[in-house]
Order: sequence, then C-alpha cells, then structure tokens
Amino acid sequence: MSILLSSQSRVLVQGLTGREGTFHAEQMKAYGTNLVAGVSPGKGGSTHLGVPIFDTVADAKRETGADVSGIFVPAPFAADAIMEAAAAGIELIVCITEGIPLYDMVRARAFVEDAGVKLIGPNCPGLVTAGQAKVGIIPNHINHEGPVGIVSRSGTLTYEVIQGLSQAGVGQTTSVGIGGDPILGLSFQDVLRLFKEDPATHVVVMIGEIGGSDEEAAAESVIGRDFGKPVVGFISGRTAPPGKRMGHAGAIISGNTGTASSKVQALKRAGAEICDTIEEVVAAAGAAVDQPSSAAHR
Amino acid sequence: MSILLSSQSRVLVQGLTGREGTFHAEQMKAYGTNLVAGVSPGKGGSTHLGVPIFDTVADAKRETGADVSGIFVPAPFAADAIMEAAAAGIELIVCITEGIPLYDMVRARAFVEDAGVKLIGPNCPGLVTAGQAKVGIIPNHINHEGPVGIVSRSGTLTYEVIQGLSQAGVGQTTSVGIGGDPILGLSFQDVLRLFKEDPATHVVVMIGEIGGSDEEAAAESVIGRDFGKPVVGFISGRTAPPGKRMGHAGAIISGNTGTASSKVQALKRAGAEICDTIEEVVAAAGAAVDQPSSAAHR
Amino acid sequence: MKFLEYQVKERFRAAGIPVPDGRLARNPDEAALAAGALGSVVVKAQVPIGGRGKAGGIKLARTPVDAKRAAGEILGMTIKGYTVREVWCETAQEIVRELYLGLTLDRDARKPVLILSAQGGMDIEEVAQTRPDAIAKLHPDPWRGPLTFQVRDLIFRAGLGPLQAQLMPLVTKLYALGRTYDALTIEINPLALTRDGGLVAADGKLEIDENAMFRHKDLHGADESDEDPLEAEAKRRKLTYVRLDGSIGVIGNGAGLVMNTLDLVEREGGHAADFLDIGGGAKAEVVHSALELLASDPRVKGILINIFGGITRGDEVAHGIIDATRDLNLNVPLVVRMTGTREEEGRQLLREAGIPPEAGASAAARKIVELAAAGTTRPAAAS
Amino acid sequence: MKFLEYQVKERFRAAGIPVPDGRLARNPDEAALAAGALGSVVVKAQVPIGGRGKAGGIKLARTPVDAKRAAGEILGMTIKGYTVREVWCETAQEIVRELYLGLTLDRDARKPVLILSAQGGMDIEEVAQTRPDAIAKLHPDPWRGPLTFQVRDLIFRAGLGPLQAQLMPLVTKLYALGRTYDALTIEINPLALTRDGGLVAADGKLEIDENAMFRHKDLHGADESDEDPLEAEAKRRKLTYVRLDGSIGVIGNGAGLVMNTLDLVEREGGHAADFLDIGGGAKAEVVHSALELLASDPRVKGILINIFGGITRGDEVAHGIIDATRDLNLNVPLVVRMTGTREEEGRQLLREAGIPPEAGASAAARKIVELAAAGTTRPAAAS
Repeated sequence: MSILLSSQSRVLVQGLTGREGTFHAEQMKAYGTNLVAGVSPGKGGSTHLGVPIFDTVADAKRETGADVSGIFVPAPFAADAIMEAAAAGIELIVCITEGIPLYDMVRARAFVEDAGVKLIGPNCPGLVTAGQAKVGIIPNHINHEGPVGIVSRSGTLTYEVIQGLSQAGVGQTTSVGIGGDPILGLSFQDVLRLFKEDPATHVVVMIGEIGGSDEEAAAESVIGRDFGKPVVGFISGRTAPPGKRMGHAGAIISGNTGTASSKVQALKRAGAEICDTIEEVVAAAGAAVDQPSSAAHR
Repeated sequence: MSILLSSQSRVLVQGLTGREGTFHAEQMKAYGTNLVAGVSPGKGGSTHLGVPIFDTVADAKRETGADVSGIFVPAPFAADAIMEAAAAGIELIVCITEGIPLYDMVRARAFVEDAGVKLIGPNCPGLVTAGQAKVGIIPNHINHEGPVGIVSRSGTLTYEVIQGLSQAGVGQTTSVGIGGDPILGLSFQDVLRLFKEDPATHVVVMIGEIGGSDEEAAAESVIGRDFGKPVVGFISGRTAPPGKRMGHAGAIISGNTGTASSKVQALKRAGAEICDTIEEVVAAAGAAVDQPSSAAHR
Repeated sequence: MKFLEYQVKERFRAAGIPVPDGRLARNPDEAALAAGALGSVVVKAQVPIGGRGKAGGIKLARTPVDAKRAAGEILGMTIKGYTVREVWCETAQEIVRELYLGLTLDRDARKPVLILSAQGGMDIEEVAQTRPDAIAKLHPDPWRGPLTFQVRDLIFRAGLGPLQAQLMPLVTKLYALGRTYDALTIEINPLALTRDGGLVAADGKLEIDENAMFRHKDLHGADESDEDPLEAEAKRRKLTYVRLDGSIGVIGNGAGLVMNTLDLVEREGGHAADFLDIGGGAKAEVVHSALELLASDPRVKGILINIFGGITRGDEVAHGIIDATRDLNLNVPLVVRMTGTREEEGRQLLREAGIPPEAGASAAARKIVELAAAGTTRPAAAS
Repeated sequence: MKFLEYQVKERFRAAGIPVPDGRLARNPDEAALAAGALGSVVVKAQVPIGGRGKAGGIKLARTPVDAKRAAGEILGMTIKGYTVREVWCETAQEIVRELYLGLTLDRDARKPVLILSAQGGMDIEEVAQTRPDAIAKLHPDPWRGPLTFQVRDLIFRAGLGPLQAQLMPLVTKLYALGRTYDALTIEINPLALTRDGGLVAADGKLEIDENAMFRHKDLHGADESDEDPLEAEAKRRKLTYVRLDGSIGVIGNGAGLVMNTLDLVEREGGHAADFLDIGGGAKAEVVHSALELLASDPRVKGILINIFGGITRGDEVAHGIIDATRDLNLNVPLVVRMTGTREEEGRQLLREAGIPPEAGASAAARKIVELAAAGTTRPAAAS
C-alpha cells in the first residue's frame, strides 16, 4: 500500500524530450515507474526513451490512459502545463519546475481546484512510493520499502530523512515533497489525511520550514484530531532572521507569522514529536516504528 | 402549489428606488408579493415603499433573509447586479433588464452556474404564481389561479395567453417569461422539468419563437421523455424572413437553424399540441384541463 | 454595427494581426496612385456584406492603369443594395493555402466559440455542413479566455500543427480584439498562407453587439444606411424596425407580440410591410415617432397597432397615437388593439379621440386587412 | 524588485490613479527649482524602505530656500543602510483623512487580496493587529479579478460608503496595475482625502515578483545595491544569497537543506555568515562562483559546503569545488559534505583532489566550527 502513486500508476512526462525531462524520466524508468508517454508539442508521433510522444496531454491521455503527469517544462510555461494536465483529466500532477510567477500559480491552482484533481508542487522534488514508482527527482537509491510516510516542504531535507531512515533500516511507504513555494497544490493537511487512511503507513515524518502557517493549520486540523499515528516533526530555519527570504519563495518570516517556534509549538500541542536534527528525526521515527503502540495507533 | 415563487418567497428588488423599480415593485406589492427589501448603493439605511433599503445585496440578505431578487437596474450594470445576487446566496434571480451586452451575460451566466442558483431572464417579464406573488412586470389583473403552467420566450405573448386563459375561466399555477435574449438563465427545459414535478400543474403552455434551438432541445430531452402532462405549444415568427433580427436579440433565423417549422416539427414529434394562434392555444389548453386524461397524465 | 473590410483591417493591424499593405481610394485616380505605390494590387469594393467577388466587386490589377480601370468599374456599382463609394487597393498576395479563423457567440453552449479551419475562403457555415471534420472549435471559458494549451490543442485538432508557432498568437489576438470590441462576430477569412510561409489576414469581418455600444461611443463603423432608407430612418429614431415586403404597417410592443401580429396579418390574407417594436415602457413620443415613420412609407395601405401593456402603459400609448393622428393627417386606415396595464385609461382616451380600440389581436388583424383591401382612408373609420 | 516612491507614482499616474504634482531633485538647487514651480512642497528621501519620516528623510518646505535647505539635509543621509541620492519634491497636500489601499498575495487563502482601510498612514500589519475591524479585505477570484459589486461591498465594509464613487475606480485600477506588474505588493499608503474632497496617492509602494521578471525585462526599479555589497554581488552572480551575522560561510543545494545547515552550525556553537543556495541542478561554474563570493568576505573564517544531490549531481559540484580551491588559493578551512545523485563519482573526485568529504551533515557542521575556531587555514586540513 501507499498513497498517491503506485506501480499501477500510468505516468506521462510533460517536457520529456528536454534535457531535465530526459535525465529524470530515465531515472524514473530505472526505478520501475510505469512511464507510458511524453508530451512535447510538435513532436507528436515520435518516440523517446521507448515511449510515444504526443502533441497534447489530451492526446496522450486518450491513447495511453496516463493518470499521473510529471512536469519538467520551463517556468514561463509550467502553469499552463499544469492546467493542460488538469483539463485532460490527469488525476495527479507533479510539477517539479521552480520559479513559476505567483500570479500564474494562483490561477493554475484555482483551475486545478475547479477540475478536482491533485497537484503536488510546484518547486518540489516530487514523490516516491518505495519499491514501486517515482515521479520527480528524488534520488533512486536512497528509498527503501517500509512503514514510514514522509511529507516535506524541502527537497534536499526530504532526501536526508529518506536516506537516514533507510540507512537505519527503516523503510518508507511514500515520500512526498510538497514544495517550497507560497502557492502550492497539496498542503501538509492534504497529504497527512492521505497517510491517515493508508494502512501501510505506521509513522509519519513531517518536515516543515519557516514561512506561512501551513504547519500550524495541519497541526490543528489534522494531527490534533484523532490522527491515530505517531508524527515525528522537524522545522528548519530556526536561526533564520525575520524578513529575509531563505531561498524558497515561501520561506520567510513576516511579522509574527511563519516563525519556527510558532510551528514547533503548534505541532507539539497537537501531539507530534518535534526533533532538533534530522538524525534525531530518524531515531525518533525508527523508535516509533518499533513501538508496539504505533500499530495500535491505527 | 406552484414553481419557483410562492407567497412564502421573501423578495428584494435591486434598483428599487429607480423609476421602473418603484413602479413595478408597487405593483408587485399590490399583488401580494412579500417584498422585504430594496438595494440601492449609497441609500442604505433609508426606507422606500415601506421596506428597508440596503447598500449591498449581501446586507439585504443578511438582515431580511431575502431569497428572491428582481433586478430593475440599467443594462450597463445589470450583469453585475445578477452576480451580486448570486454571490449573496439569493436562490432565484429575475432580471427584467433589456439590452445587456452579450459578453456581460455569458460571464454572468457562467457565474450564476458556478454559484448554483437560478436565473430567469434577462430581457424577460418575470414570473407570477397566480394568487400568491409576482416578480417582474406581468400585469396583475390578468392572472387567475388554476392548473395551467406557462413558459414563454416572449413577454407580451405571455400576457396574451394568461389573459386569454383567465377570460376563458382557466387559471394558472405559475407563468414564467424566460426572456428573448440569446444568452438566458433558465431555459425551456429547466422550467418544463419544474412543471413536471409540480402536482398543481396539470397542463403546460409553451410559447416559443424563432431563433436558437432551445425549443427543439426541450422537445427532445423533456417533453418527449415521459413528461406525463399535456403540452400546448405555439411558435411565433412563422412569417419572419431569415437573417432578420425580429426585435428580440435571440429571434433570428440563421441558415437552417431557428426556423419556426423546425421547432413546430420537433414539438409535434415529442407529443405536444401545436396551435396556430393564441386563441387556439387558449382553447386547446382549456380542453386539456377539462379532459379527465389530463389528471391521469400526472 | 458592422465594419467595412478596410476598417476591420486597420483594427487587425493595430492588434498585431498581419494584413497586406493597402490604401483606400474614393476615385479611380486614387486607385492608380495606390497601385503605383504598392505594385500589383487587388481592388476591392467596400460594402458591409458578403458575396462581393461573385458580384464583380473584386478585381486584380497589375499596373496603375489596370487599377484605375478596375476602380472605375467597381466604384458606383450596387452590390446587394449597397452603392460602392470606396475601394480598398491592397498588395496582391501569393496565396498557397486559405484557412479560416473566427470568433462568435454559441447560443446553445452559452459561450463564445473560436473556430479554426484548414478550409478557408468560403462561408464557414457551409464548411460546417459539408465538411464538419474540417472545423475545430474551442469554447473558451468566458472569464478565463482561451488558455495557451487550449489554443494549441485547437490548432492540432484543426490539423494545423505545423503552423502552431504562427497561429498561437493570432488566435489569442483575435479573441482579445473580439472581446475588446464586444464582437458578435469577428473573423479572418481567408487567413492566407503566403508563398513565403507567412500568415496574413486577406479579408476580415467584424460586427459589434449593439447592446454594448455604450462602451464604444467613439467607434464609427460602416454606413449601413444604403441598406434601406426606412431602416436607416428607424435607426435614427432608435426604433426596432425591420422592413418586410407587404402593405400592412404593424406596430406593437414586445418582439413576440409583433412577430405574432405579422403571423396574424398573414393568416388573414394580408402581408405586413414591417416589423416595428416600440419595446417595453415606450412613451407617447416613441409611439408618435413610430406612426410617423410608417406614414412616410408609400407602400403602407393600413396600420395595425397592437399593444399589450406590461411595463408599457396604455395611457402613454394612447396619447402618442392621438397626437400622431392629429399631427400627421394620416390617410390610411388605422386599427388599434389595446389591453394590459392602464388599458382602461388608454382605451377611454382612444374612444374619446374617435379611435375606438379592438380588444382581440386576431379580430384587429382581420379588420385592418379588410380595411386596407377596401382602400378606406380615414383612421376614424377603423372603428 | 522594489521601486522608489517617485517610480511608483509615475506608474500610478499612467494608470489614472491621482498623485500630487512633483519633481525629482538630485541636488539642493533642483529642489529649489521644484519648489519655485510647485509652491509649498514636501521633500522626500527616495530609498526603497519604510520609516523615512522617523529617520528625518521627509521635510516640509514652504519656499524655494526652505526646499534647498531641506534637500541639502536629506541628500547624502543614510537611512537603514541606503544612501539618499535623490529627493522627490511634491506639492504639499491639505490632508483631512488618511486611508489605506493595497494588493498583495494571501498565501493562506492561495489568492490575491485587496485591503482597504479607513486607517491609513501607518503600517497596515500594525493596523491589522491593533484594530482588525478597521480593515476590510477582498479576495478576488484570480481569473475574474475584483467584480464591481465586490469592490462596492469592500468599500461599504470599510465604512467608506460616502467615498464610493471615487474609490471604485481606484480599487479597480490598483488591481489592474498590480496584475500588469506581477506585484507581490502594491499599495497606496496613505491614500489621502484632501480638503477639496479629492483622493490622492500621497505615498506608494510596489514590489514585483522576481519569478515574473521575464515578463518585465524593460523595467528598472530601485537600485537596491546599497543594501549590502555582498548581496549585490551575489545578485549579479545570480546566486540565492542572504547575508547573516556569523563567521561560517555556508553553501548548499536546496533552501531547506541550507537553512538546516545554518541551524546545525548554530547548534555546534558556530554562527553562519550567510545563506547561499546554489539551487537544483547547479553546474560546476555555479559552485565555483559561490565559493569565490564567500572567499571575498573577510568575515568568513571557514566554509561548509553541504550537498545532497537530487537534480544536482555530485560530480558537477566536486569539479566546481576542486577548480575553485585551486583558482582561489582559499586561506580558510573548507569542509564538504556530499551525498545523493552521483555521490560516488563526486566523493572520489574530492578525495583525489585532497578534499575528503564528510558523509553526515551534523558531523560536517561540528568539524567546520572546530576548524574555524582553531584558525586552521588550509582546506586540505579539513579532512
């Protein structure tokens, strides 16, 4: 079991014939992902990485039954690519692209919401269901099957946690990088709700960071309400000064909102175990998996 | 019983303090309509025709619980007024205003659809539930309670039918003028479906005209499918030449679509009785009411 | 409001839609000058109606002498009732393929619709019937407009993928232009693919929603007055008037009612001379103006006024009728049918003025057909 | 990208938002000329940051002599790190009331938000906390924008109904301007009600989304280079750099990872001198450029590079590090932690170059803090 993505998912890549698209789609295939199509307008009819290329997502969907799309197109075109996938009936859209204008994203997000489909990202590393499939750029070799679900705003810290857990012999169900932008598709809340319902996930690791109030919202409306599974949390940016944008467009403390301490407090109040380092996160998640209570929590 | 409007309906008028708004709201009150509020931006806090005036529909809705709005504002502002009512949660919007730009209306119609509320009009005479309430401009004295439901694209022909029926001693449940514009709120189909479900309506009179294909659509998808009640129909514009817009923005025969004969044929095929004059419509509706089979049709 | 080809092309050019170079000529010498400046030109009659080519209103001219002769032939022609007063002389294009691109309102879908076809140069409704597969449609959401991926999809569906790069901006610009001008119809037909691989608007059409004219007060379209002097006069009087072929003048309030009145006249063996709707809430002056218009039409042998008052009030209408019959010295029969809002007051006024009204529409139609046939001339006799 | 007050007001004026007449002065004499032309003026320091008034950067001048003196005092001042190079001299307004009107992005709502308040002239976030009832908000649908009735409702909710007629077009124009410029924030504060009953933008702010700069290549905003020479240099190098107060230079890939690295350095008793994210997929040149930047900072006593390759490849980063250490003759300790995509290749390259990498982030942080404290100078010693 897993959430969002499985070996059954039929994956297409928008921007497959580009440099990044080609590189990462190769990795995705190598991981075992069921890559069924690519979309590159004007290259319809050709073949790349052994899959057919289509001019439009609608064509690709119709011909191959794709239900998941990974987007690797440049920022000026990425919001449109998201909407194209949503309009074509793709169920899960994973947008890796960084630097999408925010006004493009508010429109694309409203569009996706109207279409009733799921978007992960943008500016995210994508997701992996360990041992089954990957859409995005999370390194293949670090993932191991097991009982921990991961949701994170940071790409590289996601890798840290996955690798740490795997090295400690603790595997994962699905690892989801939701992205570091202020306007995102799935939020912590959304992914946590999915983990709550997933019987294979016994423990959830949540990696937040400064900026916005999504961690607080997740704490109050999901974790604090009969979540039923141990949550191990971590917030990066504790030493970041207010008013400075820390790389991620979304990572900024403005006024009293978005501070690490506000997030840590909200998560602790909701019953999550908050750690100071990734090493501690790994240890705590491993311990929670080993406790018999973790299963009872379900 | 009736459809859409009853003595329980709490009616507000947008543009109540204007000349037309005042004149017709007085008539509406005189008919017994439960007028609860008016909306005129900047005149909030005052009173007119014995009801409170509000600056916004949202205020009026909150303070008076209005659930129906009649719109009597000038064409350049009417589409916005429709959207304001829809956003405020008004359940039935009746727009009398004529001459609304079509691009304004396509937007307003999409807005109303998203909001999931009902719109009648624009460019329509509104509706009367005989003996209970009126929103719009149908003359008061012609209406009589009884078993005939009326739906019409033409305002003045609606009056003709109502008056004819009443003079023949045949009363009405609800008479609905859906309007003569190309872009409308409720269509023939929508209103016919409501009449189908209304136990008090035994016979339906439908007054169509040249232009568009709504009559054909209603014939095929509603009247022809177990409608269960006699439908007496009439199509005006039989002698109108193609390509000429006959007063109503929607009344134009273009190419092969929108002709009277296409509509007459479709309605006959669906089982409606189509008449050549309003006098015949009145006679046929009266006869249908008197037939025992009309009750059995239910 | 309709526009002439050159007026449409001016707007295309301003919006970044490529058009051939051209000049307007009001006489043959100006056409010769244009050809001198532009080389081989097409000389095109400027009338707000299709079918110019078949009518001989479009001629190719390779030299200034040719152009002068062509303009001389075309200027002054009458095409479907329009006199040609201007010709548009534009660089002749080497066209290898003709496409179609248009925007209109789809009333069944309640949305705008963009239409793209690889079969241009002919009437698109004909293409829609004969080769529906040759037409690709896109119904943009009226708030969002056509999105990039939708436009691309439209182009691929029309089988025009190889022209994607050029077509994408054209579709977006045409839609924006249509929205800006509240266009009921805006089209490029043919959208010409030229020998050098470019796309150019070889002809164009634009018709603006009359309801939206308050947003476009500065616009001047084609002079449509040639179409019919009575229709032009009605437009000046802001009356909703359509000229028909018969002899019974018809006035009414409400489009459905007037249409039905025409049908009733026909049923009684007469033929209406017009459709004239004074609309809802008409004042006495409007009724007066409407009667005056019909009285000026020599074809009219009798006038039928059919009023069912809703927002329109009987007394107002009666005042207009009474004043007009007095002022105009009407010499054809007049039958009035009046009911509805303030019918009592209106009918009373009419009776007092010696114009006793009818109550039923069919009876009124029958009466006016009889009176007109009999050639009775005094309106009072209509009672 | 931020804009100076006068640059914002130029845009307001072009969009039809009323602003006071004003002139830019780069020296006291120009200020005197401006006052001569305009009468009583307010002389305002042009710096891309708030709090100018409190810092003495805004002075009223009734005469040209006053204006010259005021400009002389303000020009050359340093306000929060920015040197004043220009003053904006504008007609003094007789303000009877100060309002606030702004547009920004509400990340919790995932929508734009228009904010209107009868309490202007102060920081809106402060008003939001002290008098939340004095603020009215409208979240326009991102496709539809603010609709007329919504804007009217906003105005009535802000208690500004009597100013409806003037405020309606201002709100619409500000929104349009914000959308045109992809504004993260655009505000009129104060929006001044003057004695003669008019509304005028007495001050304004505009900050554009950096991600959207490809749509605004022709725009030139405030010169923000005064803010920090290192940040300015980083911007020229297109590096994501934030100056911090410590002594450990930090480079990493990914914002979360770098933020976490700062936290780890702090935890080990050190303090980071910067946040520097080379981003995803960085090439060797970027790593080289980042190292070069930190090497130029005399505060930096040690450098920690933390790489977890995803889209970034270990071998690329290793090449950049190796080239940079060779070219730059680095004289502070360097610790590299590397894992992820192509980590084997990268680690091998580093080992061969004598820079054996760490595997764990905490251990690497501990080591750089120790080495920096010990004042070790050769990078090779970091192993």
